Amino acid sequence: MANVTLDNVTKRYEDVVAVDDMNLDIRDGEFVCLVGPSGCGKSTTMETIAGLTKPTEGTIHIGERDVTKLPPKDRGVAMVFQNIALFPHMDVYDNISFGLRLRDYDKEEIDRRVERASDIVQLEGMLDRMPEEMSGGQRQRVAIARAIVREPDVFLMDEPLANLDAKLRVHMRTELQRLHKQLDTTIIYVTHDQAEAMTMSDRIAVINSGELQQIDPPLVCYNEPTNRFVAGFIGSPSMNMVDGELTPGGVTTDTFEVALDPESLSGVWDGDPVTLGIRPEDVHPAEAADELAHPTAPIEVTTDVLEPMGDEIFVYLKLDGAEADDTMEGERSSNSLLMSVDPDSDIAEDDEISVVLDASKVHLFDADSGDAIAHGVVDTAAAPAADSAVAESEGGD
Amino acid sequence: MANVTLDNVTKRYEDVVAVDDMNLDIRDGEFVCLVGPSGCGKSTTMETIAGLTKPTEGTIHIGERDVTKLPPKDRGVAMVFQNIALFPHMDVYDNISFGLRLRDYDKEEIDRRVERASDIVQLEGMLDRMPEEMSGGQRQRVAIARAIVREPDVFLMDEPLANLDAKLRVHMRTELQRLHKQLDTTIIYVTHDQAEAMTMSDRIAVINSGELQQIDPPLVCYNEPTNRFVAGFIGSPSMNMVDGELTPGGVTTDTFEVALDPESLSGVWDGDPVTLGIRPEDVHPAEAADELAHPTAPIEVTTDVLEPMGDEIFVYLKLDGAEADDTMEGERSSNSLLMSVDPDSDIAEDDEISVVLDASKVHLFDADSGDAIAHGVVDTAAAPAADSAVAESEGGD
Amino acid sequence: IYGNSGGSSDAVVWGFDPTAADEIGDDLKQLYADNGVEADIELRPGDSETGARRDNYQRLLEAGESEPDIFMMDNGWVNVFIQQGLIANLSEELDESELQTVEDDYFTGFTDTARAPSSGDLYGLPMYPDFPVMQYNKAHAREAGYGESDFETWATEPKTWQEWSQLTAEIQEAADVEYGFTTQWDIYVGTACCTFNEVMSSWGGAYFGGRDNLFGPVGERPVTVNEQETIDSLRMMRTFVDEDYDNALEGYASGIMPSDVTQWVEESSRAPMAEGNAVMHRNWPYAIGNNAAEDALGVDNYGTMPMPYAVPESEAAQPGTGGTTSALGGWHIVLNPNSERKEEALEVIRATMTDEVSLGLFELWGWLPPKPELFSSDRAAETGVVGNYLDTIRVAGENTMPRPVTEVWSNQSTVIAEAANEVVAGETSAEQAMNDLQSSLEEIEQQ
Amino acid sequence: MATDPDAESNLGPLSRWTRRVITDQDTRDRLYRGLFYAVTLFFLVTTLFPFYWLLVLALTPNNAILSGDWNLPFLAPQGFNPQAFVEVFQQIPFHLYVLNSFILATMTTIIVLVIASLAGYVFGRLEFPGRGLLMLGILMISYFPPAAFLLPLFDAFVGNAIEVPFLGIELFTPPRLVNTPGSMVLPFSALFLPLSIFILTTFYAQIPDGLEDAARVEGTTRLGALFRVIIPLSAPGVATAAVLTFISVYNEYFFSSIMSLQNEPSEWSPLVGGILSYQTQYTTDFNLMAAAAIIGVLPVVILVIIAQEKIVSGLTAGALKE
Amino acid sequence: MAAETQPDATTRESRKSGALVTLTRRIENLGETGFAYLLLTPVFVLLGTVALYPLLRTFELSLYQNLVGLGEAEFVGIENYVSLFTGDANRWLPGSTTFLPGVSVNGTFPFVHLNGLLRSALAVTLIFTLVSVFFETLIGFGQALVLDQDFRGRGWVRAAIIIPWAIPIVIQGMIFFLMFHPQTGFLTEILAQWGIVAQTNTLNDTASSLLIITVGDIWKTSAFMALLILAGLQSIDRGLYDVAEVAGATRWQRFKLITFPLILPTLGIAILFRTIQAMRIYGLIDSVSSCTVVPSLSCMVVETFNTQRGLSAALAFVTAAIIGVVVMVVIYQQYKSGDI
Ligand SMILES: Nc1ncnc2c1ncn2[C@@H]1O[C@H](COP(=O)(O)OP(=O)(O)OP(=O)(O)O)[C@@H](O)[C@H]1O
Ligand SMILES: Nc1ncnc2c1ncn2[C@@H]1O[C@H](COP(=O)(O)OP(=O)(O)OP(=O)(O)O)[C@@H](O)[C@H]1O
Ligand SMILES: [Mg+2]
Ligand SMILES: [Mg+2]
Repeated sequence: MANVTLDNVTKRYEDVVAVDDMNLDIRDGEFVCLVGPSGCGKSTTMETIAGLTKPTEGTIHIGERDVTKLPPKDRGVAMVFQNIALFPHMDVYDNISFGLRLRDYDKEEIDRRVERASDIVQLEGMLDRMPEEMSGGQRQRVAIARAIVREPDVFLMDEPLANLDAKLRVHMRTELQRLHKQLDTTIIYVTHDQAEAMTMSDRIAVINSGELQQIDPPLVCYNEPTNRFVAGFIGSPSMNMVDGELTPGGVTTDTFEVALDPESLSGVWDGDPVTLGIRPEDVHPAEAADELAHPTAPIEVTTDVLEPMGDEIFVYLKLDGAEADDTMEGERSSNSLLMSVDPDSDIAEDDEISVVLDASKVHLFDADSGDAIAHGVVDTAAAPAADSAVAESEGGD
Repeated sequence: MANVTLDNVTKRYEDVVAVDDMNLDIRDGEFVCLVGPSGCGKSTTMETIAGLTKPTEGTIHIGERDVTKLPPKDRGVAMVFQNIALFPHMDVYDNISFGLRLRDYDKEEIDRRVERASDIVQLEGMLDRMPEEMSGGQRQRVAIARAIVREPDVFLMDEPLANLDAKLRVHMRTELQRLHKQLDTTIIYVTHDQAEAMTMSDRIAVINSGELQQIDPPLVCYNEPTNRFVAGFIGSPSMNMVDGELTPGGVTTDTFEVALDPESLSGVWDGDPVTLGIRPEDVHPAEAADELAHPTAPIEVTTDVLEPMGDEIFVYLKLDGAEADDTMEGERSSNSLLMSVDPDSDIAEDDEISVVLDASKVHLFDADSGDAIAHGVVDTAAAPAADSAVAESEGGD
Repeated sequence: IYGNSGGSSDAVVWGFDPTAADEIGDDLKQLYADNGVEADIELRPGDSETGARRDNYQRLLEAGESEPDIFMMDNGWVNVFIQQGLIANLSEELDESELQTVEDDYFTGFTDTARAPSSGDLYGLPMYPDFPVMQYNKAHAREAGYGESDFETWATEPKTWQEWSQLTAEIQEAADVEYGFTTQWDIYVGTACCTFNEVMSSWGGAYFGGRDNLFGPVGERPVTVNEQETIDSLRMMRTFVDEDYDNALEGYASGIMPSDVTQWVEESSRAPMAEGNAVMHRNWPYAIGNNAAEDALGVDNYGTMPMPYAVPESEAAQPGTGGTTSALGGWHIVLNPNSERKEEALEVIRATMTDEVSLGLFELWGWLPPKPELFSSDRAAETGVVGNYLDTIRVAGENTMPRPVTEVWSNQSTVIAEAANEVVAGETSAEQAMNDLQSSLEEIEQQ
Repeated sequence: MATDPDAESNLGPLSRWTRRVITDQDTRDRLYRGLFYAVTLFFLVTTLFPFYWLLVLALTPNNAILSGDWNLPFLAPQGFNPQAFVEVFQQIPFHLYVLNSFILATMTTIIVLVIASLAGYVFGRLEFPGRGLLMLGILMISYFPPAAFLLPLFDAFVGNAIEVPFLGIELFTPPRLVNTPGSMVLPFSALFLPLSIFILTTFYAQIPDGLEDAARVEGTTRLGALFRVIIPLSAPGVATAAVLTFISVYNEYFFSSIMSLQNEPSEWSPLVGGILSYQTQYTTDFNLMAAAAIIGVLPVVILVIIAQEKIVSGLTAGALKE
Repeated sequence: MAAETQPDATTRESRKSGALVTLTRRIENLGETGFAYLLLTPVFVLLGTVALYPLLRTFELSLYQNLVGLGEAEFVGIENYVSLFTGDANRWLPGSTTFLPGVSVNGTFPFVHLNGLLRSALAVTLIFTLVSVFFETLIGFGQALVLDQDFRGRGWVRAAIIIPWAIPIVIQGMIFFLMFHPQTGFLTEILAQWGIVAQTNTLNDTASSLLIITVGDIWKTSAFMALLILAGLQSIDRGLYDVAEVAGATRWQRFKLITFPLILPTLGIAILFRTIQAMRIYGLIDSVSSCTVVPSLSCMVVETFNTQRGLSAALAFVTAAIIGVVVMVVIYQQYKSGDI
């Protein structure tokens, strides 16, 4: 049993609250990704779980045990450190086998495990290298191998794939998932890679400024973010956010209107300022409107920059009639939209086109608190399709 | 003038050739991304340009000067190190201003520049922190700021955004591009992030095992990879590769056939073993065949795993009739295909469906050498659309 | 590794001279055994540096150690150990007759250094005395026209400093030798106890008002260094060094002594003599043994004479001084009051009193007998190199001036040495130096 | 760009500028190398000259030393008497003295390193109340002249009762330690401990926390991390502390001359005791002392050469990304 | 698989020794402070018995007089201490040594005159310390920088530079004593020509002897500095130099901005302990010259040890106190940089 429970964990440094009253309940064998902006407290959370940092307040349980005061070695965790932290005086073999040697495994068992781990991270034949003779990615792989040979109850992985190339990363992702299944261990995983978070995790925990924002299965976080922060943070490129105001007929922004059924919303009233969120892939050229079940009325825009990504093109759109864009190219403000289109589209820069939004994918947030009001509230005129109230984050999975 | 030229640069460590006879000609003001698998020699290349490593053979020019023997300080380069390497005894301000203080800038100028740089990397208010009091991402941002205050002739950036979250990464990407335009400096940039490479660079240099594979604008690399390696490396998830053999009517694999016009290909003959490459986004459900100008004949497949990414779903397809898949889940072998579909698609696991390939997006590689034979050679029956011979990589841009 | 180093556990342990213990240890034990000592003797070598050995013994005795049972102690420190109550009173341990023998047959001046000044009790048995003499190079003297008959007279008849200095200058010139006179005048205990003490006494001077006050009582005796005789003695020494000395003594030869003497101790002053580069040399008998040895200058070329003097005893300003004067060196045997083998230890001490042992020690290691009469014995005269010079040594032994050892002596000796050295080095005038020394000594006396 | 003062040198014809920098660089390099060798030579001459003088003394027959005619610039032995190196062993069992010192130094070094490592870890890596005061207290031990410890220790080591200071109450009677290594190793350890503690404290403090963390997560205790990671990575500091302690003890004489009641190898008299045996009341065999000193120095030099490999092998490269 | 994990964490170790495991666990579970004090126990035990106890006893002695010699030991309180500063104790010091230098004020420049500066144990000690530590630091630093370089034969140069430190003090004394001895002193004449040392009676001349002793000390103990500084240099992450070089730092700037601040803690320790050692100088003085000629504080302790033991003990404590005051400066530096 290795569920990991954080109760009201707070970690304060002199003038910084790195972790703020964190409650996490990670089930045995679960794969949880921690995501959040740089400096939000992910690593600190991991360190408190590992026992490297004593929380200022709160308790931590692993399995049934209260481990808050237990030293790291008795917590049965293995960790891949964000800063890699190889032992510079040991070669790769010694680094990987360090934990096993501490536990007096016999030589053969160690050899067997090291070999398997180095296979997994594709470092065969490098076992006698010293850390300083390796590339950044190779070092990171040693760090991963060092953790996985241990086969502990809980894995803590702090951006373990950050320095690996895409291909290797996909490979490692698969390997980690297999390992997870095989060992049935709990894995807590920090990543900045959306793909990793989406594909690997049972649940994603979104943290901001030390506070837990949402912990839910990936698609729930993607489709039903509890607040503006989560919405903006999950998904790359991030969700378009346009400020507006609730009207009886829907939402009105400076430049366009979206017809909605405000009646179906609770707790908000006409005239309340709201933020409308729509993901780039839910913005479509007007021609495609009929493919959508719930298109909004066309919105006039001028294309700005095009970013071809190979498999898609990101199109920056200036909302016509909006005040002159005072943010700089590439950064998005409330009066521009980002649209993702097929690489074959014949859109060019500075075209005047019209686009529609997929109304069933529109998110509404309270402009003040940022809390989600609704996801996919479709036009009253249309059939009430897959609308849903705000998913309670506690109810996830 | 700060073009950077590497002539036959080779760097050998005792038993490793880290850089193998590299020829690079980077133009003044160009933004070049170095990409390649972990350990392929990217950092080593950067280090030889910076002067931290003396090449075993070859010469390096920056501008008109032969800098091969010049110490780093006389080369006019600034570098973001892969291992960050902040000065542990200096606070953030001192770290960032280090290069300026060396040159006796006056206090105000230093303050001004440090402030601007710390704004860019969003570290305002952290200037008096010590490195040990910062998170991984914050440290990396200090390292970036330390380089950008310098305004040198050449920037060398070794995975500068690896530890930043997606949002910040997008922000930094834009800032770096602006800086690039503003200062008109040459930037050489190592990244493992496809989006970065695609959006930021004028050209991408793909390196494998210390050897330069291709240096071309991003879309050329994406659409016309010179060889199987580049094709597989650029694009995420990577290109599907299926082994087959050239027939008079096209390419035959174990499980399906693609009609092509082999006549238009030079240097290959009937019966030659080839590899057929097709990107996940160019695999479509058979229903969508009519939207394509050059669909292939339908191919019978069974869906395997689904990976919902939020904005798309990756579908792993088992080619019917292929031998039992002996690689593991998630990893792709020659008898499986990956397809990317809309998140709204109603495909489920273990469906039996048929798919078509976009024949105009099919790549052919020599199975032995891996060199590209052709890109987008369409069926002879159809109108000869946008086919093209292998683009000479020298001719890029 | 070195488990039981103690040897046989019931042996009398004797704190001994390290070199001698090493070289003649077995013979010495035999000597004692032959003279009736039944107990085993274990020689325990002390530090070769006497100061360190003294400190070591002081610590052992203060800590109440029972071993060594008996110690060899320099006559220069015995007094301090007596004052501190660290060693056994032999007057209580020895028979009346034995005490009487010591009283009658030994060099009195030497024995006095083993007595408590206040009570006169005996705390150490004189083992061997040591008297410096003036040594000279006969070969050089011959070049100046002197012969055996002169040498014979010189051997026992002291000269005045004046005569002697002229003689030295004459020989130096005739033989064209680098140095006339070599002696020791470094800032060290030897200058205070011995060389300066000798010169001063031979001028009729004394540190503390004469012989009676040598061993105290501290604070109640006069300090008499700022007196003309003492000042003159220093002026003389300076005159020997410096040919341009403003304050030179009339009639004394100048330039016969190198300025190096102010940094010389025994060995460094002996080296030029051994090389034949000096005419006169003041040193202890060990130097005779070395310099007159076969492989050195040889007995034929090496002579001795009593120390010269300036003022006869009768005219001395301070009581008990004047005339030829030799400083007093030598060692006593003392008994550890904590000894667990006191009887056996006393047996050794008693054996040491026999003439057999005294002469035996002389034969074995050149340690002079503590009784004057033994000097004239044939057996002594036949012994080694030094046996040839006993005439002079005996004269010296009868004209000794002990150092004024009290509990404040070690402080006083450094001030004295410093002052004497300064004058001969020409850094201070003799008057000034003695004036300062007077007040320093008075201050120390007023403890 | 234009504000970069470096760029000012861009003025003027580029080719000339390039050439100048290149030649300049070469000249600078050559100048630097020349200077470096000059400095090295200077250090070699100044440190070796007195040692050479010692060698000359050893080779000169003793009676020629004080009568010798020593003159610069070329200081040659007066006569040639390598016999001294043999005589050193003939007069006394000098090798036993060397062995004693070696054993004492080794024991002390081990004790000091172990205890100082623990303390260095505590002071260098832990935060706790009283840390500063304790360090100061330990440092203060070394303010005192060794003589200040002497008498009470000697008293205790000969087996006299320990008394409570000022009260005179006897506590217990310690075992008699004089003439055993214990009586020397104990005071040496105490006296050389502060230096090692301070050295190790600075070095241990410099090891990044990340590495200790990694070791602890891997399953070591804090002490395990100390011995497996921190100490190996502080090799230069540890080796230096060891060398300094070892040499100090190896050459120590103050305590050993007192705790060894006789200057005898069997009573653990050390190297310097042996060297001083060539002195007698009046005579000093300078040549033997010199020869003995040279012989005595050799083991240390060899040891130092070995330990130096550690001193110059500090490696934290490649450990951390930060 | 999780079953395979079990044997490692708990059972394996507990099979080794249950008690040991409980103990280590108990130790690990101690708070930071408890753990710290536990690890310091050996230090406390060793220093307590072998250092603190004797010091207390010695302090006790320092309150008595007449411990050696006739008469009862007499409790005098702090009189021994007071007498040092009033000059009453001077008569117990060897030769014409005083404890404090005399101070007089008169109208001629520089108005305040320190009389008999070189006769004062305090002044001599301070002068010696200042000069020797200064030059040792400088030379040791230079040597360490040389040894830090990679060049052929560096092992030999290293050994050569360390040799002086490996030479016992008596021999060091002998070397310098014989360099200036009347017969063997080949240096006296040359240096005397330049007025650097006295022509005659060189080793009995305080200024000359002090100079010779200082040089001798610098010769020997620069190696101490060099060793420590070298170790400091070696512990610097070479990667930082790469960064600095790319940032454009010249050799000097790299030294000033990277090397120097990073070895400052080590340098501080080196200077701290050298200062302490220098202020306790005794052996070299004793073997080159004598305590009468070059009076140092430790000399005074030793010289009075057998005659005025109470005073000697007081002198030891006063010496320690003076050292404490002097090194405060260094300690303060360390404190500021967070090393204490
Ligand atoms: N000091 C060294 N000694 C031996 N081999 C080395 C050394 N430094 C690097 N290498 C090897 O050289 C190759 C290239 O290393 P480099 O650091 O350039 O890789 P990279 O492309 O930057 O990889 P990554 O993406 O993992 O950082 C690697 O295989 C590495 O193991
Ligand atoms: N020792 C420290 N002293 C003061 N503040 C600290 C310390 N360590 C971390 N912090 C602060 O605590 C916050 C959380 O840090 P943490 O390392 O947990 O961030 P993170 O989520 O891992 O960020 P990243 O993605 O950049 O690694 C940061 O703002 C950081 O600056
Ligand atoms: Mg982090
Ligand atoms: Mg790299």
